[in-house]
Amino acid sequence: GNNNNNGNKGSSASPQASNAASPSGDSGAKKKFAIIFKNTGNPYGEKEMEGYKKAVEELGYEAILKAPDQPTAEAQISMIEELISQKVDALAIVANDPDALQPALEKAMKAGIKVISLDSAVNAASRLVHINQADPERIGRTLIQGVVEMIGGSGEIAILSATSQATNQNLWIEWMKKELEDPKYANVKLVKVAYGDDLRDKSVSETEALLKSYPNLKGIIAPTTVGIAAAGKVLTDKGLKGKVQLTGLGLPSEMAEYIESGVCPWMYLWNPLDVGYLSGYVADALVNGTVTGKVGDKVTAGTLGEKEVIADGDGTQVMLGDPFKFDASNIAEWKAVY
Amino acid sequence: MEQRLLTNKKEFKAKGFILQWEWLLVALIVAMFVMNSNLSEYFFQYDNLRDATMGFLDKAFIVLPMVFIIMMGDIDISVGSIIALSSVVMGDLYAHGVPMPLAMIICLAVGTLCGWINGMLIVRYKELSAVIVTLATMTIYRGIAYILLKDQSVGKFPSWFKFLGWDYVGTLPFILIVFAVFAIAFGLLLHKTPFGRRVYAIGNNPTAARFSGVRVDRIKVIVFTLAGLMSAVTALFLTSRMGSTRPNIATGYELEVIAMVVLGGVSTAGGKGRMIGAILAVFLIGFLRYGLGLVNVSAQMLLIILGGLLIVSVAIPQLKSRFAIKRKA
Amino acid sequence: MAESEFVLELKGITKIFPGVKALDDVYFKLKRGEIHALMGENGAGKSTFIKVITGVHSPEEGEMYLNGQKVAFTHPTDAQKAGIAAIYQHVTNYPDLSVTENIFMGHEKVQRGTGRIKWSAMHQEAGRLLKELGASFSPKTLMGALSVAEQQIVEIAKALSVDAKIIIMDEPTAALTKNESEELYRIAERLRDNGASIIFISHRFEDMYRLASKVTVFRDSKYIGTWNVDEISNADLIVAMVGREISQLFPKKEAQLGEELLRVEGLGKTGYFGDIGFTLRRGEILGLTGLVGAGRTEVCQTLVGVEKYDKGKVIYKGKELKIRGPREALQQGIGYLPEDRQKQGLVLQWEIGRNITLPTLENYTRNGAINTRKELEIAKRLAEKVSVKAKSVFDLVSSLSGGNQQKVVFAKLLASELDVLILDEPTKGVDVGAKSAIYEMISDLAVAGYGIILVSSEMPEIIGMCDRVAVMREGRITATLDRNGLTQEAILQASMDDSGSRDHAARGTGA
Amino acid sequence: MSANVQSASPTEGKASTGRTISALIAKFRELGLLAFIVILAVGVQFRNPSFLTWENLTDIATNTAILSILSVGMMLVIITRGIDLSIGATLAFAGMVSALTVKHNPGLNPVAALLIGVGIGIGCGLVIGFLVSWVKILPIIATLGIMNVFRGFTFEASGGKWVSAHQMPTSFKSIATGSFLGINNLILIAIVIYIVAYYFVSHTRTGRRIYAVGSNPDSAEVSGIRTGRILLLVYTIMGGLAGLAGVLWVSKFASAQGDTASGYELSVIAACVLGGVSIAGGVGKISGILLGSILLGILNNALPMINVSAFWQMFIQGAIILIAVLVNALVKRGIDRNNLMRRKI
Ligand SMILES: Nc1ncnc2c1ncn2[C@@H]1O[C@H](COP(=O)(O)OP(=O)(O)OP(=O)(O)O)[C@@H](O)[C@H]1O
Ligand SMILES: Nc1ncnc2c1ncn2[C@@H]1O[C@H](COP(=O)(O)OP(=O)(O)OP(=O)(O)O)[C@@H](O)[C@H]1O
Ligand SMILES: [Mg+2]
Ligand SMILES: [Mg+2]
Repeated sequence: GNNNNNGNKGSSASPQASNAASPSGDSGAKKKFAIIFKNTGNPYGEKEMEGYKKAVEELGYEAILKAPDQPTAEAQISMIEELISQKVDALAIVANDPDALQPALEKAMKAGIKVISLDSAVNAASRLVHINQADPERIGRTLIQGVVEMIGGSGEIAILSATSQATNQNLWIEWMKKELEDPKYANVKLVKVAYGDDLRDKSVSETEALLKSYPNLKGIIAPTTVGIAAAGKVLTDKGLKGKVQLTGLGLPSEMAEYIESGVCPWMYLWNPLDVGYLSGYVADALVNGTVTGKVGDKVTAGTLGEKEVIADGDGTQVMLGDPFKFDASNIAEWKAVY
Repeated sequence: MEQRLLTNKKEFKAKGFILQWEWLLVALIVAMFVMNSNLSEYFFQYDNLRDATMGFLDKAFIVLPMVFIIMMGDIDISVGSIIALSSVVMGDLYAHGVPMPLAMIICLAVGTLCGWINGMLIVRYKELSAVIVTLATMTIYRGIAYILLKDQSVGKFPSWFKFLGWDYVGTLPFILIVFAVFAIAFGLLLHKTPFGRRVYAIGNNPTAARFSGVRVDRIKVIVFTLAGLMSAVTALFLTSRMGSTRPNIATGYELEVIAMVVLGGVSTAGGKGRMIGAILAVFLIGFLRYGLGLVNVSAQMLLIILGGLLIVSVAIPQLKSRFAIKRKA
Repeated sequence: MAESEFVLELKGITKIFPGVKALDDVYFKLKRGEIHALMGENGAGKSTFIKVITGVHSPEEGEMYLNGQKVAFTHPTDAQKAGIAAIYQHVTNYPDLSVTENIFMGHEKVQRGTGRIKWSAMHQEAGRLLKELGASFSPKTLMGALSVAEQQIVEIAKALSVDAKIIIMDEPTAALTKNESEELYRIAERLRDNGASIIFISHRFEDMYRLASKVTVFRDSKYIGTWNVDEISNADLIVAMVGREISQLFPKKEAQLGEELLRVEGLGKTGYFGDIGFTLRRGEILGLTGLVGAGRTEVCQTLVGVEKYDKGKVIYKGKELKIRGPREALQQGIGYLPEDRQKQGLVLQWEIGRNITLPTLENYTRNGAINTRKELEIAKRLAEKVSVKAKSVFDLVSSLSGGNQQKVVFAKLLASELDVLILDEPTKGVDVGAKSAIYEMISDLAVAGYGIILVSSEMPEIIGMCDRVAVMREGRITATLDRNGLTQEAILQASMDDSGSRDHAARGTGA
Repeated sequence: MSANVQSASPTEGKASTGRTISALIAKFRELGLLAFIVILAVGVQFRNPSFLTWENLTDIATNTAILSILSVGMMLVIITRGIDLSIGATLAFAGMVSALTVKHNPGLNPVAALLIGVGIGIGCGLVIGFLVSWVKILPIIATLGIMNVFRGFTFEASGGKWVSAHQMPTSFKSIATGSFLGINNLILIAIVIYIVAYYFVSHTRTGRRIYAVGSNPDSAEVSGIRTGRILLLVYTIMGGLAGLAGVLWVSKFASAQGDTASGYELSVIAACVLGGVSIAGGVGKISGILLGSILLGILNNALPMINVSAFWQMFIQGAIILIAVLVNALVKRGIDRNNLMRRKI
């Protein structure tokens, strides 16, 4: 099962022999690697799961992809239980809540399942290792640097986030604020953090309110896919291209329109396929016992090459790399991918 | 007038016994077990089935009072928000140094208070109907939870608190035992006590009940208060399962609870249904979800299956009575 | 098309409701330009018959001819199209819509082609009809804001608004004052002179004599006969309707009047009644009569706390009583038999036994649970006491006939220890056999020392059963009459008279 | 107390003055809502001068258009004593199907896309109408089940993907962004729908019969109204409007997702309830729901603008809804009391 037909950079994979002792004991059956995304019907998540599946199948295992219909921790807990019952070997999770899954994931680990989180982390006690799409500090700082460059070094900026409960975003926003403490940003003022709740209508209202409440607003950072697309739409419709700058994190397919038109000169994201793909290899390494998830472990992740486990607060993580910059030069190529 | 009336119920019980809704549910559960066992080798295992109950029983506590509410022809869509508010209050208090047992008691008190407010508004403003009142309080209760915790989550509860949602007494899950106790208590309340009899009377004919000396308003307030209390019980177990809490927990629980009650054969037109039906429905939906989850059926298929099951289950009795009438005519 | 002599003819109509045969092989003929009275006791099947004609109910058996042509209406619109209009007994209106709309619902005036409703034309026409009926409220008023009598006027206007060949009026005068009734007579006559045929249902002989040329009588769902009004004596007509002499029907026994149980002083509820005063003694049957909508039911329900009063006081066994609700009333010893037994008296989907024990559940409760053995025992004893005809106490009350249902409601009352019984239309829609059983029961209860308030619109019942009678009109007691002064005329005078004298003058005479 | 000696017949005397007062109070309900909106607007304006600008008002109108369109359908449903919880799902399903269609046929006329959405919506509405009017399932239960089913269909149809801005032809996006005579199309469509709806409910037989069915279903049956057909019609209209709203939504936001408008039904119901539509049936005015929608629209727009903390927004909205319905109930009691006083007993 090795279908290598997407835009993932192409060197051939080298499936590792699955000779290590399997924790579930039934050596005859294929090993099962599961992933749970936040919610169903989310193209970003579909890509992340696709990357995971690709890695798992390259390695010759069976992949199980799950996502609840609502992005809630409660639903993810049920899914974790189902996977424990199925005696999967590894479980990768994109968490809807960093803490609320802890009891369930601890149970999974007690049952011998190798648990990792990717993208949206769970706390250190709930996982062996986290696959970080990009350093939150880098994301936060890069976004500020980006928007400051766009607005020419001074002026008012605002943030349009997802829900007030979104952990990833909250972490990034913290780093953005830290970056702004630097004296070189004395002329840049963060006027407001608004929450569009990842709802189209609410994100639009919030963007409009920002524009009106802060007539001198020069830039918006929207570190969320729905928010940045909604903001792009508002700026387009209001003809504010060039007057108010937009950047953030978004899906190339959703944002292609606005990057091509220049409403959003550039934005960042990582390749969700790669995040999933890397997770698959890290999970495999944990299952085979070649690594335990401690700092300094090294994982050879197929086409991505070798990655090292590094510290992350109390826990450990594997960093995919820097966020990727999408701009007019490369968006056409990427909008078809994800 | 030498009329002699029978009081021996036995000869009347036999007929209709087989056709009861509860037996249909039992048949469905058996069919579902057979199907799921065939789909997945992991389904029919004691440990798995036992642990699965821990996953779906949290909301089942609200099913119990919701049977009373729907029986009386009302509805309560604020229960999910009551869970969130009582859980957040508990978490927030604990985080501010209130001892956990006290915080838990306050959690129950907050839920009870929310339910009582619902009940009072509903009986004081009859023209509004329960849907409207609980629609408004649903927003308000969760709104308060947001005001209290903002974007924070609180957790780090004492380690024993995890016992509620995750541990066993003997080999049985604690939550299952507690649920069994509450289910029996609510079952007895509905079927054996004057209170339950009066709830049935209100469901069938509120006017006649009132004229017969049933204090309809009082019973409604009590029942909505119970719904608040049981929402808080759910909050305890859910919080324990999640190990932390935040204002957006338990969203959408109300609709799941209502769906279970309706599937359990409790008529929304009032006055029909039994506690056992709703409890069977809890296990039917719970194990069905779990079983389909074991074979990794997609979330969207689950939505379609569960929605369809609800429609079909309420349509069957309707169509049955329709055709029964036609046959008579 | 061969014109038949009869515009409407029905043959062998049978209509069965679950548990009740409401019409049993009924015949009827209506001539062109005739006003035909249809009479019979409560529950005789008159209203059901009307609904068969108008296509609301379809009969199980029988044939219907319109101008000699056989027709079968499956829907009310069929009857409307055939030129049949009806004023139904129970108001069938839309409280949230305007009077105009109520009048024209189902046959609105619309512009040809566009289908646009012609509001101004409709308002104008409605205004004209209302004026003709002597009403002065605007056709734009909301129906729900009108009094029962005003609503009745709208119902009449509704029937007039269609150019109907056959007009059916089911007790249109029941809620009307004398003047309003006169207005209605005039209109009916004019319609008749214009060639319409009218079926007129009323319990008032006066209406029949004033208007009708023919009278058809139903009894117990059966057709009894048709007579020319001037050829049948009053007494014969009553025999036809009731099946025996009235005097036999009322087995009033002399009861020993005891101490005063209840004294009501200046009781008032804004918008419903005012200045109500009467007394009730042990063993006494106090009649409360008047037109439909006079406020009797409201007064009774206030006494048991279903409704609240805002003026006056109630003195019960010498102490002022504040009634908070029916439960407290029952505990104090005041019981109420509601006028609508299906909606207010019974849980129809329940068995006889459960219905009987509902008000007194705590009497059979042990350790918080209902002791079903004891409950059933008591239910059985009471059901036998009021001689309900059924196989067992597990029969559903919905399967019982109206009379037996009413007996179950009586049994409910007897389960509590009461001193005062308020019986609101206890024989409404009850067959003759059950009726006499109920009368006997009431008499026995009075002898047993209950104080009884008997609300009834039926003159014979009031005259036959009561020791004293209070007559209500428009929310006030206009007269209180002693048994020896009790005549049909006196009661009618007090309940219908439009003159101002009704107010305080007659009150208190009999106290 | 003998004041009514002269006006013994209900057809004379003071009756009419009483009615004028109660009519006034009834009107007061809407005036009150309007006054509330005005006070709110002035208050917000005080805090943020850019509130009452032409641009912001246009924004409010554009953002409220879809909500107000849905309110029309919901009002009809509630008037017949029903409720429709499935409209969010219907909206998403219709929006998704039409977006997928234009994605694969970029040359498609936008009007055709609109029609496809409306058609899907009508189909969904017919299913619900059938369940409610023929199978006689309670509306709240039927639509609760159907909501899940349609939502599932939406996910299935999209295969977990979104349809994004660059996949939609400009012609399709300009349904929502384009304007005619300087007024945004969404606003125009809403205005047209309100005019048609106003004409429909107050000047056509069928429209009035919807009220009749809700006001008293039994009399409606007796006076020859086919109540089943009215119910079917009402849910079909609701479905059609939800379908239309789906296309407008997708076009406005230039994105179709599986979870589009999830939970939106509650906002629509709230708009109706604020506008004085009675859950008990029979009561509801076009002007009322327009004001109700506008109030919600203003709240959505104004709360962010006056810097109300995001964490207070939900509570404030809930509180305003509760206060509005309680005031409504009290006003209605006032009217009833007034009617009773009029009787002079
Ligand atoms: N829809 C119904 N379902 C069941 N029983 C009914 C129904 N309508 C009428 N009945 C029964 O049919 C019988 C005849 O009722 P109907 O209303 O025709 O009497 P009526 O002669 O008009 O009496 P009244 O003088 O009180 O108006 C009664 O026993 C009544 O209870
Ligand atoms: N549903 C109602 N809508 C409007 N007014 C009502 C309503 N019910 C009662 N009323 C008013 O209350 C007054 C008293 O009604 P009530 O039913 O007590 O009279 P009643 O003498 O018992 O008549 P009935 O013989 O019909 O029972 C009537 O004049 C009527 O105007
Ligand atoms: Mg009748
Ligand atoms: Mg009465």
